[in-house]
Amino acid sequence: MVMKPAEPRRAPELSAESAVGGSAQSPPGAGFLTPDRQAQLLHWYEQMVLIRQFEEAAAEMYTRAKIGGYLHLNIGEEATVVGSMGALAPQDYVFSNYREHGHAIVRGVSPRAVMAELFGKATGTSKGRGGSMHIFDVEKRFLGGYGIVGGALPLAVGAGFAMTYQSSDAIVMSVFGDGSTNIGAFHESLNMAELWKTPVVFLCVNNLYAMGKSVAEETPVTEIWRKACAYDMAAERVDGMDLLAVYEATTRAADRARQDRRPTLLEAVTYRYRGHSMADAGTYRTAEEVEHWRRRDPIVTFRGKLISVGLIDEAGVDEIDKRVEEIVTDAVEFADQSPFPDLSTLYDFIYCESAEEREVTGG
Amino acid sequence: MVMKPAEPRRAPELSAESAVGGSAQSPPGAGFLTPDRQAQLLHWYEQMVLIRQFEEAAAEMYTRAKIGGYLHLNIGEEATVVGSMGALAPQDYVFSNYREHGHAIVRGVSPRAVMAELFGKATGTSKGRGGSMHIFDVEKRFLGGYGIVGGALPLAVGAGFAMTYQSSDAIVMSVFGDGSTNIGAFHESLNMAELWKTPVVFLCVNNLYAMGKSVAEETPVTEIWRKACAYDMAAERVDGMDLLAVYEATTRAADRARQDRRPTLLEAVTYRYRGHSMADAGTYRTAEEVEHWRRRDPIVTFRGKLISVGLIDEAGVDEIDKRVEEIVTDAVEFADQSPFPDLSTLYDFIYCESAEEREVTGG
Amino acid sequence: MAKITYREALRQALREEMQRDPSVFLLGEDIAQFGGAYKVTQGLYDEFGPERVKDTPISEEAIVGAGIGAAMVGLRPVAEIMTINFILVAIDQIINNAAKISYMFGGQVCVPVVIRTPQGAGHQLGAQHSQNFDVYFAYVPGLKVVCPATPADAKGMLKTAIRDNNPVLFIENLALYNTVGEVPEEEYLVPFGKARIAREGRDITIVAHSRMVLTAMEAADKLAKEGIEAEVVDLRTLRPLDIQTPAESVRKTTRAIVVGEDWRSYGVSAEIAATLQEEAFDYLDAPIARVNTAGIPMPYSKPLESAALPHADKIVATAKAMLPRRFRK
Amino acid sequence: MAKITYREALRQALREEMQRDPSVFLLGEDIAQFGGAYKVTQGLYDEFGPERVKDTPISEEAIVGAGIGAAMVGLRPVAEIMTINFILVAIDQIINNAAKISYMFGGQVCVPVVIRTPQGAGHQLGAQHSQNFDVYFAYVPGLKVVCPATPADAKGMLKTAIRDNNPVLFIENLALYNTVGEVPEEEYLVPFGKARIAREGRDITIVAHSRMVLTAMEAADKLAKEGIEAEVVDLRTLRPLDIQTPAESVRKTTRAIVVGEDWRSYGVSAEIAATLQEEAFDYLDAPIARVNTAGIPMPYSKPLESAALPHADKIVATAKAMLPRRFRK
Ligand SMILES: Cc1ncc(C[n+]2csc(CCOP(=O)(O)OP(=O)(O)O)c2C)c(N)n1
Ligand SMILES: Cc1ncc(C[n+]2csc(CCOP(=O)(O)OP(=O)(O)O)c2C)c(N)n1
Ligand SMILES: [Mg+2]
Ligand SMILES: [Mg+2]
Repeated sequence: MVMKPAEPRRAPELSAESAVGGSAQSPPGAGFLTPDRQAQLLHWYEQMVLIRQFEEAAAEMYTRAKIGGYLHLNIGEEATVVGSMGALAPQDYVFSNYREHGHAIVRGVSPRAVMAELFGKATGTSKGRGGSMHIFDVEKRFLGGYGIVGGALPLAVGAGFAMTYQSSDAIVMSVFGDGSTNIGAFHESLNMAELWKTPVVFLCVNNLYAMGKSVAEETPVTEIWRKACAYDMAAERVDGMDLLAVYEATTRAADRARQDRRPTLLEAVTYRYRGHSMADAGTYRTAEEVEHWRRRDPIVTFRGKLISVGLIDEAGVDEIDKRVEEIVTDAVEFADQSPFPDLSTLYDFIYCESAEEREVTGG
Repeated sequence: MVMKPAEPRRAPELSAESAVGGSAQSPPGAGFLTPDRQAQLLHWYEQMVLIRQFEEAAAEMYTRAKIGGYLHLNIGEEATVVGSMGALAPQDYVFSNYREHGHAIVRGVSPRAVMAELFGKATGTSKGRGGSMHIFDVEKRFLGGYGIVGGALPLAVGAGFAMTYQSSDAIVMSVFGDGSTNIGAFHESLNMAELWKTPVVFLCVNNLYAMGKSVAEETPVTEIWRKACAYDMAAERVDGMDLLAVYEATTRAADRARQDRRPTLLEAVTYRYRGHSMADAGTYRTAEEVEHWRRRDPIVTFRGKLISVGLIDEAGVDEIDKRVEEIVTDAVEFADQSPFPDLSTLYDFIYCESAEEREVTGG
Repeated sequence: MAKITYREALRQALREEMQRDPSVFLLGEDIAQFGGAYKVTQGLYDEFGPERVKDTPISEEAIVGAGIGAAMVGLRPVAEIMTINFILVAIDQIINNAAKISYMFGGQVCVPVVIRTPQGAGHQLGAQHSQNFDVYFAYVPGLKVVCPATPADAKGMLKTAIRDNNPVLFIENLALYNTVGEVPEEEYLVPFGKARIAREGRDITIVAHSRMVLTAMEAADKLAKEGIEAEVVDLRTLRPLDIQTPAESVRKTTRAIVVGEDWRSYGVSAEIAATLQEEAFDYLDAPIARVNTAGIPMPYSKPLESAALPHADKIVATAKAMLPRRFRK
Repeated sequence: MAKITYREALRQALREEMQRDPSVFLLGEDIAQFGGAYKVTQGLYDEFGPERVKDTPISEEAIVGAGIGAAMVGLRPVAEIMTINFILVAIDQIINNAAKISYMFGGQVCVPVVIRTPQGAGHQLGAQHSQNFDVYFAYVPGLKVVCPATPADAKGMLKTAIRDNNPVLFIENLALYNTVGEVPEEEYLVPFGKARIAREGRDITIVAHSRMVLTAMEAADKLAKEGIEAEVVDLRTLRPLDIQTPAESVRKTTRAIVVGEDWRSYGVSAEIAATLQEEAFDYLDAPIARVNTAGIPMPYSKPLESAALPHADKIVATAKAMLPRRFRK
C-alpha cells in the first residue's frame, strides 16, 4: 500500500489587484476629500510637487557637476513618500535607504539643507560628509539614508525595541525597496521585530525594479507583502500611486505599532520614472511600461481629485507650482553659495566625545 | 467618512498535528512493512541502532578525553537521520551542520573513519583536521559538516544549480536545525533555490531547541515548514520520530527535486535527548518533557513495529545489537590505535594544487 | 583587592553598569536564563529581568544592528556575540553602520554600543571556531577596539566601554575566562589608549595583547632564568593605539618581538612592527620580530593545534636568536 | 600589442576562459542583460546565455556561497560582487567556507571559485561606498588575493585565477576600469606571487599595488624631474606575497615608501613595511614610510575626499623628507 503524500501547502495565491488595499466600490480616500481637510490635503499636494521639482533640480545639478557620486531620485514615488511620511507623528523615527531626499523633506528637513548636502557643502544636513545617500536630521528624527541594501532594517528593530524599553509612544518606520527583501538582513529583522513585538512599520517601496532587474527576476514571491507570512506578521499591499491609500494604510500600520506594539510589513506598489541612479538609462524597461505608469502619475491624479471636489482650482495649482519653484530655486542657490567644509575639519566627527573617557584620562 | 481598513492577511493557521504528513487513519508506513522489504527495513533498524551506540561511545570517549572540542550528538534523532538519508540515491550530495555523525555513517562513511576523526587521528575522514563538526567524505558525496549556523545552505544551492548545469540526475540535500532558520543565509538560500528551481531538499531537523532556547523563543513561526510560504516553495512537516514517515516525505521531496527540479522545505520534528553539546546539561528542559519524548523513542517504536509484523524477533534484535556493538568497539579501537597526524603535515591542504599555476610558473 | 576570574570581572562590570544606568541593557544568544555560552552573564537575568537581559534568535546581523539602532535613540546596548567566529555574518553592521554613523551624518548622533565577544584558540574547536579577527576592527576608523588581558583590565575596561559614546569592540578570549587576578574592591575605570608595562626589563621588549600577554609573561620568566630581562608591554587597546609606551620600551631595549595569537601576515602584529620601526628606528639593533599562530586554518587534532599556536618557547627561542652572542648560553 | 581598457581586458579574460572551459560560469547582480554595474560583463550574456551568465537577487551571501558549492562539485564559478563594500555581508562565506574547506576536510575537495570585485574611492560615493578591504582577505590562509594594476595584468591574472584550483579574491578598482594599456594579442597567463618592477630607480623604492601603482608612477615621474630616481614595485598579488622583489629593491635603494589606498593602520602596507624591515634591516637608511588614505570614513564632499586620498604629491613629499640632504632642493 502506498501512502498518500501530504500535499505541500502554500500561502493562498492572491492577485495583485485583490491585494491592493481597499476595493473598487470604495476607492481609498473617497470620503477623505472634505473641506475641513483642505489645508492638510493641499499641503500634501504641495509636498508631492516639491519632491518632483526638487528631484528634477537635483538631476539638473548633477548633469552640471554640482552634485557628484550616486543620485537616486524619488520621481514617480511621490504619493508613497508623502502618504507614508504624512501618517507619522513628530516623535516617530524614520530610517531609509539611499533613495530618500523626498522622505527627508516631507519629514520637515529643510530643502536647503538637503540640496546643500547634495552639493557637499558645510551647510548640508550631514555637513557635506554624507551626500545624496546619507541625509540625516536628528531634530526631525529622520535617522538617515543608508547605502547598503537591507542594512538599515536591523537599526529600525533596535530603535523600535528602545521605544518600548523607554515607554515612549513613538514608533519607527523603516523604508526600503523591493530588491532589499531578498537579503538576509530583511529576514532577520522581520523575524526579530515580530518576536519582540516592536513598534515598527516596514515600508517596502516596491517600484518593481532593483537596478536592472524586475521584481520577478529577484524572487518567486513578487507580492512583497506576502513575505510577512514567514513571521506571522501583519501585512498589507497598497497602491503606491494613490496618496490617500498610502496614507490610510500607513495610519493603520502606525496605529498597530503604537497601540498594539506590533510591526507591519506594508508594501506600496509604485514606479520610478528615471533610471536607478543618474548613470542608468533604464533600457531594461519598455517605453510602453514607463508610459503606462506615467499615465497614473500620482501628482496629476491627486490634483485631478482635488479639482473635482473643488478643493483647488487652476490658480491654486499655479500658485503652488510657483511657491515650490521658489523654494527649489532658493535651495539650489543656497547650496551653491554655501561654503565647502573647511579642510581643517577633515578629522571631525569620527568619534563622539565621551564624557567618561575625558574624566578617566583626565584629558 | 472613514475608510474601511483592508485587513492584514496572514498565511492560514495550521495546527502542528494537521501538518504532520499522513493522518491517523493511515499511519505512515503501515503498508510498507512487508516481507519483500525485510532486508531494507532491518538495515534501517540496524543503522538507527548504530547511530545510537556510536554516539554513546563518542560521549564516553569525550568524558575520557579521547575526543576534544565540541561534540554534538544525534541521539534521539535517529529516525530523522536514517529516514532522510535512506531516501537519497548514491549520486546525491549531502551538506550538513555540525550534528552530523549519523548522517555521515548512514551515507556510508565508515564508522572507523568517523570515530578516528573525532579522535583527531590521521585516519579520520578529514585526516584529523576537522573533528566532530567537520566530517567529510567525497566518495560518499557527504560534503561536510559545517560549524557556522546557516553557513552551508548557500553551498547546497550552488551545488543544486550545478546539478542542473551539468545535466546530472543527482540532487542535493541540506540539513540544518530549527534555530538556523532565523539567520539571513536561510532566507537568501531558499529564495534563490526556488527562483532558480534548484533540485535541493532543505531538511530542517526541528529538535525544538537551539542550544538553550526553545523554538518559540526564536521565531514567531514555530512550524518551520510554514516559512516556505515566503518563497512559494513546496513544504511539508513530518513526524521526525517515525522513520517511515520521514522516508516517505523525503522521497516525495527528492522526487520533486529530481523530476520537477523544484526545492522543498521539509521539516522533521524530533528531539535531542542530550544537551546541545557535551558541556550542556540541558537544564532549560523539564524532566517530563524529555521523558515524553523518550517514550516515543524512534528505535523502540520501529522495533515494535517490525516485531509486530513478524519481520524480526528478539533473537534478531539481539543479533543486530551485538553486530553493532562490534562495529562500534572496532571503530573505537581503530581510532584509538591510529596515529595522530604527523607534525610535518601541518601545512598540508591549505591550497589545492593548481595544474595551471604550475604550468605558468614553470614550477 | 579580591582575587576573581576574568569571567567574574566581566560580570561585575556588567552588573555595576546596569545598576548605575538604566539605559544599559544586554542582548545576545542564550545570555538570559542560560547565562551565556561562556556563562559571563550568569545571574543577570534573575536580577534585571527579560527586558534588560534580552535573548535573541540566531541572527547576529540583527543583534548588532538592533544594538546600533537602540544606541542611536538613547540606550546603551551591550551585545554579546557568542564567539568572534560568528561576527563575520554581522560585520557589515559594525563596519558600514556603527563605525560610520557619527562621521557620515556630520556628528549628529552617537552610537554607544558595546559588542562583547571572545576570540582565540586552543580548545580543539577546529578551523571555523578558533579564529582571531581583532585586526578587522582595529583597521576601521570610527571603532574602538579593546582587548583586556587581566581580570582587573577586563572589569575596568568594560565599564569604560559601556560609558563610552562610541562603538566599542570588546574582545575577550576563550582561554582567559578562567584565569584569576586581583581586582580593586572600589569602583574604577581603565582608560582606553594607555598601554601597560606588565613587566620591566632592559634586554628586549615583548609586545602583546589579550591572552598573549600571559604567554609573553611566561616567556619572560623563562628568559629571566637564563639571565635575560624582557620587558613585557600589554597594549590593552588596539584602537586607540598607544604606540609610545612600547616605542619607549624599544628605545631602551633596542630589540622587540611582537606576539599575536592571530595569523602573522596582515595581522595586528604587522601594524605594531611597522609603527615601532618608524618610532624607534635609530635605536633598533635587530629587525622587529613577530611570533604568531601558524598561517593555516586551525586544525582540530590536538598535536597539530598545539604545534600551530604561539607558545612561550617560541618567544624564548626568537628572543635568544635576536640577542647578542653574550646572552646565548 | 593592442591598447585596451582594464575593463575590456577583464571582459576578454572572462570570454576566453568561458570559451575554453564549459564549466566556467558567471553569477552576480545585474551581470546579464544589464552587463554589470560597471559593464565588465557586457555582451557575455548574449554570447553565452542565461545559464552561464547568471543574474542573482541582491543576496551576496548566497551568491558567494552558491559559487563555493558549485565549485565543490566541479564547476568554476566567477562571482561578481558589485563593489567590495557589499562583500561584508558575504565575508563569512569567504572566510569560514571558501578558505577552509580544503584544509578542514583534509584536502578532499578544492574550491575553484573566483570572486571579482572592485574597491577604491575617489568618486564621491561616500563612506559606505569608498572602501578598501583587500587586507581582510590577504589575512586569511586558504585564499589567494590578487590586485592587478594594468590591463595586461588584469587579463592575464584573471585567466590564471579562473584556472586556479583555489578560491581567489580578484580585486579590481573603480578608478582603473577606464585606464588603457597594452595587452598581448596572443594567449598568456600572469602567474601569482611574482611582483613586478614597474619602473627602475636607485634612490628610493615605492611599493604599491592596484591603483596606487599608477599614483606611485606619477610620483616617480615628479621625483625624476627633481633628479630623484624612484624604483616602483607593483606587488600584484597580496597572497601569495612576493616580498623578495621589493626587498631586493630596498636593499639597493636603502629607503622605501609603501603606498596603499587603504587606511594606514592595520592595512596592507603595515604588513609590507613590517616584513621589509625584517628582510632588509641591515640596508635601511631610514624607517620604512607609509602613505595611505586618511583614517576616516570617506567623506562625500569633493574637497574633503580629495584631501583624504593619497596623491602623488604626498608620496613626493614623503620621499623628499626621507632622502639625504643632497636631494632636497
Ligand atoms: C548589499 C548591497 N548589495 C548591492 C548593492 C548595490 N545596489 C544599490 S541599490 C540596489 C538595488 C536596490 O533595489 P531596491 O531595494 O528595489 O530599491 P530601489 O533602488 O528600487 O529603490 C543595488 C543592487 C548595495 N547597495 N548593497
Ligand atoms: C552564526 C552562528 N551563530 C551562533 C552559533 C553558535 N551555535 C552553534 S549551534 C547553535 C544552535 C543551533 O540550533 P539549531 O539550528 O536548532 O540546531 P541543533 O543544534 O538544535 O541541531 C548555536 C547558536 C554558530 N555556530 N553560528
Ligand atoms: Mg526597487
Ligand atoms: Mg535545534
